[in-house]
Amino acid sequence: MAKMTMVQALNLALRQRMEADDSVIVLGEDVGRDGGVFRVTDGLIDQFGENRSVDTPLAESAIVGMGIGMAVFGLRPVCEMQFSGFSYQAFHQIESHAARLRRRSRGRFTVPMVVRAPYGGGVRALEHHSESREAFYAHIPGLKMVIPSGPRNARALLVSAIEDPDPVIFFEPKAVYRAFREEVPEAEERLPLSRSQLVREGRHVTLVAYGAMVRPTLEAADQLQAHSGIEAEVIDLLTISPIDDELFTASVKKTGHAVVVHEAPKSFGPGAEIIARMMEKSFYYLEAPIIRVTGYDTMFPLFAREQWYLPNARRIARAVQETLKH
Amino acid sequence: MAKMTMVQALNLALRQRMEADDSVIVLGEDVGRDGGVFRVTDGLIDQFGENRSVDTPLAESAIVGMGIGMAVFGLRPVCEMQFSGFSYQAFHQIESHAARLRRRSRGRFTVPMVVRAPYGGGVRALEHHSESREAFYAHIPGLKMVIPSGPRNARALLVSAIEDPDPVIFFEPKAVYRAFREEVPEAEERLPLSRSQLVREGRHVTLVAYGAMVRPTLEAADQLQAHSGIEAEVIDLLTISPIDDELFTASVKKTGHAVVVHEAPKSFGPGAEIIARMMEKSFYYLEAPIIRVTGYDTMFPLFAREQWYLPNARRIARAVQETLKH
Amino acid sequence: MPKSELELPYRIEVLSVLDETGHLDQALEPELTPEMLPRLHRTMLLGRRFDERMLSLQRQGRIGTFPPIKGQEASQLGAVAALEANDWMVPCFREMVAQLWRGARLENFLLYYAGFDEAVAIGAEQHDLPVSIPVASQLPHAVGLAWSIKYRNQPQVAMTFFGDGATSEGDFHEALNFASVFQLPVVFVCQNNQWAISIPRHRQTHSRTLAQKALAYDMPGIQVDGNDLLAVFRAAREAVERARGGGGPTLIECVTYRMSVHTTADDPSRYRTDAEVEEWVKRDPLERFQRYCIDKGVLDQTRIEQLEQEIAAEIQEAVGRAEAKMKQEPDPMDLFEHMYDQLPRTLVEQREAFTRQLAAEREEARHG
Amino acid sequence: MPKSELELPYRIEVLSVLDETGHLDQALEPELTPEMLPRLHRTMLLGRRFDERMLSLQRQGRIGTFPPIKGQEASQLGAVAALEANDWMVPCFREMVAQLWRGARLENFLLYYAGFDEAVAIGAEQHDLPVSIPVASQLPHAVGLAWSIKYRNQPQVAMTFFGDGATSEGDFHEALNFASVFQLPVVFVCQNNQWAISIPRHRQTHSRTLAQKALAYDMPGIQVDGNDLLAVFRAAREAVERARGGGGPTLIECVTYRMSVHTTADDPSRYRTDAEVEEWVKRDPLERFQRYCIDKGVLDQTRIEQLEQEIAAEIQEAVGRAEAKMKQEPDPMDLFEHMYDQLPRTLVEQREAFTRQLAAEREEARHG
Ligand SMILES: Cc1ncc(C[n+]2csc(CCOP(=O)(O)OP(=O)(O)O)c2C)c(N)n1
Ligand SMILES: Cc1ncc(C[n+]2csc(CCOP(=O)(O)OP(=O)(O)O)c2C)c(N)n1
Ligand SMILES: [Mg+2]
Ligand SMILES: [Mg+2]
Repeated sequence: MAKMTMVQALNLALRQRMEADDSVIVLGEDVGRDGGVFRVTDGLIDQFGENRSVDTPLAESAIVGMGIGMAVFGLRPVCEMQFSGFSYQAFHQIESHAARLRRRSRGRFTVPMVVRAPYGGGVRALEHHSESREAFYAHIPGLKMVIPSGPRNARALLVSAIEDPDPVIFFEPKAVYRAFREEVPEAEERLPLSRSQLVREGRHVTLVAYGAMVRPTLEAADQLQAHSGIEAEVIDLLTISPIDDELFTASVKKTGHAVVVHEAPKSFGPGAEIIARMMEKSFYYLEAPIIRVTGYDTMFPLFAREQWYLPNARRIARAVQETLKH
Repeated sequence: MAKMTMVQALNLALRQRMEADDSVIVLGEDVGRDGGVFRVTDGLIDQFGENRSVDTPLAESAIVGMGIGMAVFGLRPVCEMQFSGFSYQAFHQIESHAARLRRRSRGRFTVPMVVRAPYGGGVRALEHHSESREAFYAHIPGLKMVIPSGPRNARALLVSAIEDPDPVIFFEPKAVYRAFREEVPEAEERLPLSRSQLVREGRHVTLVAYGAMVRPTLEAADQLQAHSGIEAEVIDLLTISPIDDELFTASVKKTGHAVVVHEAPKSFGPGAEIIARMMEKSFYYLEAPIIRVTGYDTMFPLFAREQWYLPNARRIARAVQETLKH
Repeated sequence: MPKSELELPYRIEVLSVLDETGHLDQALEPELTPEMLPRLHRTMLLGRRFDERMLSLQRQGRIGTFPPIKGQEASQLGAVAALEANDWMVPCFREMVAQLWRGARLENFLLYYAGFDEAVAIGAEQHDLPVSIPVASQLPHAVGLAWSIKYRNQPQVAMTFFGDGATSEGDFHEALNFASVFQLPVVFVCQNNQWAISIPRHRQTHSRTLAQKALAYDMPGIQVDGNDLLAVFRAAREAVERARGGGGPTLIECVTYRMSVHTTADDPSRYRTDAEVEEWVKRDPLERFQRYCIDKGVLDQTRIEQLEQEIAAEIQEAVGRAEAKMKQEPDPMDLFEHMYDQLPRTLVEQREAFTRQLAAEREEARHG
Repeated sequence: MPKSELELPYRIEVLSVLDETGHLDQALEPELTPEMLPRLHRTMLLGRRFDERMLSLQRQGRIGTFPPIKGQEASQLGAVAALEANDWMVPCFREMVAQLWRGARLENFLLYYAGFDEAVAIGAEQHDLPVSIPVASQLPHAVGLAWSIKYRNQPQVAMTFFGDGATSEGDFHEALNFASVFQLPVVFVCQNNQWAISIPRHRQTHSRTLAQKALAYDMPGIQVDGNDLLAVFRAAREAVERARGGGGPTLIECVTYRMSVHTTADDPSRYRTDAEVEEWVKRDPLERFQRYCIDKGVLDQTRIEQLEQEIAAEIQEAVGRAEAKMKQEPDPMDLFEHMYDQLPRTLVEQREAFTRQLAAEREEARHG
């Protein structure tokens, strides 16, 4: 076991999968010699050569499109989009092909491809480098949309994503990349791409979060407990889509109250789906309106203002108090 | 007043706006000589010439990107995407530029552009020609996302969209294009891009729909009234985003029950947002879980099966009965 | 030499072997084996007749919208004839006869255009991707296949088809660039049929040829008479051999013509003249190749008549089989098939709800 | 001639006027007025010094990530010098000195890279689009501007900038194709600085030049020595004049070099050698142009020293102004500005909630 950052843990996941399976190929802009602009693919070119850690020309549609061809052939491409804000150039490849080839060929061809992309704010970045638009991908049938929250689950989820027979969009929270370390065992771990996790037990309110928002949510839970004796249950989604609604509907049945947290803009964001499912499946247990603590329906500001855009522990705690007032 | 199909009504809107304002330019694939594959732009090239009804090469990103440049210059481009399923090739232009140039230039440049696209199923079409993915665009701050439901409101909304100082994504329900006629006055009408409409009053349940789903929803309401005396209130959203939640939250406060209808896949679809807002704003009035009647989280099937994919009056009526059971 | 001209070692070749007057350039004549010639001719004729039949079925409302291929038979067949069975073929949506050559079944076309998802089944041995409708978006897939072929040291190539209109899409450019940077075994076959729905070739791009777009990537580009099966085959074989030999990608522009409608939803009278079509009818690829086969002695009038009968029967049987299937109600539960390797719980629930709904509807129907 | 070569009337010119040894080709020397020369030189020097200053501010943590321009000054300035003020300029993200020439203010660069949205304000008279970060995506905007110019019969042109990496994106291809089909007054200026982050030019595309990509669209393409301001200016002026005269678009490839890091987040030692950089330092565009100005008699050593002082002071003042602003807390309410012409109700509500939240937080802060 070693203490690792999320970047190191992701790197470990890639390295071990590449060692185990020569059909795993990493490709994208600057993933080879440079090791990726965040160094997630660091060293892979030295160990596996430039045919396994492939520096491509600057063209996202071709990166994903080529990945699709590779996957159809039988390889396991792991495409990197340098930032999730540049994955839109490949949107049609993802929507119209990656998600559909299985059905379009009645199962003859599948797309066991991972599209990795750093997402989210909090790292003082330029425009287009801070957005959280996982909802776009979560709304595409045929895909899986995964977002880890810490080094250890990032590694386990990436291993599972690479092994998954279906295309997985894998957003990595930049704000967590180097924010803290966790013990990550050397032996490969896996997490199912269909399960959220209970990360804190509580009986007064259910908090649902994922990615970089898990930490401020836990912080809020701690503060609430310390200052007001409120015991918040915290659920980390891990997989955004297909969504696991069992855990959070069970939790809200227990607590009767919920707050949903994400960085993405509020309207038509993932929080709406979570609320709709709590409504559908735990309506009679709800004691108060469910509150969303999210990004605003605005452009992500340049970084001098990002602290106001991003949900933080204070905003989350206040929302909890608000919903418990009812 | 003349009885018109939606195609004719949209054509009228374009023609009159082009007559009134020489900065209105229609552009896209086959919009000129061919008059558009659905004939929405029929005859415009004869009346206004090929500089106003511009046949472009086959490249959606360039169509929208060129439209952005035209809008920045001061023109009012109306871009056509031949089908909404091919708008993804332009997704980055819409997300990263059309929606952002106002803020990115502190108001110096604006993008008064309309992107029109036929969407939705029910017309026995090929793959990619039946999808409803308005949620993608509804989740982008800076855009407006509009979907008319009949000839008369289509005309009025398109006039408003063209005059709007901000970019508008305008989805046209193919299934309605020629399905029925309505009186459309010769004089230009407008509808605000911020208001939904009450299309049927009722006191037992609130039905929210838009686009091609308004008709089966009304049909269900009629059946429910006729067979069970259930009085359903029906709301036509018209503008999906920024969403108008006043009318439907007021309605659900009255009825205590709601069913939301759309063709789009269920998960992370527009229905979730509507439910989340009913939850946030009318929670204490709700008497039963709100039900979604939507497309499934699957690929839109080829047309032999589309009747099973698409919501219809029967499914909607059954959902109403279900929610009223509670 | 501060202002100089760059010596670019590029050239675009133009190839024609058997011209529209029937003149054959023997020096360029490719050796097609005595088995190949009649097979090619038969497939071409089958493609033509089947296309005609689909058109009439569509006009009668027995199938839905489809894109006819009339006029492009040589262009498609000449190209795929240069492939081995386990080479990869990545079609667009107008390669019916090329797909037939590669083993596709007639009734699947009918079922596909009648809206039956079942029709897209692809045999376990087939190396053919399904139809791809978003224009040009399939090109990067061929590049990915070719990349994998190279990575796995396979003696294969990938060939992909697209139209003149497709050359305007970003994906065309990105795919050719990738193929050339990685020097991949892929052949890009452009079916320049002069029209992209209503947009004529000269409004699609301002370049004199489409083949010359290869120069942007230092890739060999060749323009061939697409109504001349021999020329297309010769160019394709050269490209396939180069690709297989490690020589990298090629762009082939087949100059042909869409003699029919874009799709059956299209009305070409809005944008093109009959006179133009007439001109191209004179260059009909089927007639030209048929004449050649007769000259070669592998075909004669009697055999052609016999063939026509065989083909008519073959088509008739396929129509029969397809219509029999169309009459059966498709299984609604198929909506949920082939979405994921393991159906996720959200979809299991939706499927269950759907099952209940169907049962309720059947119940209702029974009780009026 | 069944197999023939197409006579393509294409050529790619290569232009250099003042070479790295200082040799001047007088026949090609553009006439730059005696006012232009010192203005150009001053801006070039300002750009260089400001770039250096930004780098040190960034290293000290006083501004965030930014992309230095060092080495590309001639390439940028030579191009925009050929524009009139009301021609449109559509930048990428590495055109600081071109933007300075066009009237941008030093402190706005500092504020922008310090994350202040206010800094993107553009004067009502300026015809300059804001920085565009998604690679190549701004090219279609220049095409749209040029389309509008032609439609409105304006005596303007549009010029857009992008890197060597940008030529791989689909948007590059689509934009050039549209520009050429519609024969628009637009000049595409490629800053081939040899690197796209860690990807060297020869791995970005397999073509010998980037200029030759113009051949795909029958568009004039020219490769110029991008470290030679005179050559860039000459090529740009020719292209601008052709565009203004109705002659359509041009692609200019400026061969230059990114002497510094990609952005301040980048570590080039991972992928390129110092020796390579050294080679290019010898071709420094600033020194070359400075020497030329001295030879022309519009500059001497005393004036240069004076200029250095002026510029240092100018930068110092700008840094002072910018840092004063940075010290003030930015207005949080700005989040909701410039989103729509009229703030929709959903956003009014969000803004109100945000106001309440801020008030509550201030309250909390006051009471501990
Ligand atoms: C990305 C995309 N945009 C638009 C369409 C609609 N469309 C279908 S075919 C076609 C024209 C294609 O022209 P071309 O590439 O020349 O092929 P052809 O139809 O002539 O075989 C268009 C615009 C599409 N299928 N995909
Ligand atoms: C669409 C897109 N993909 C990726 C990036 C990340 N990125 C920023 S600059 C850059 C390299 C650009 O290279 P080039 O076009 O040569 O311009 P240069 O940086 O050399 O000036 C990349 C990959 C981006 N900004 N946009
Ligand atoms: Mg065509
Ligand atoms: Mg570069």
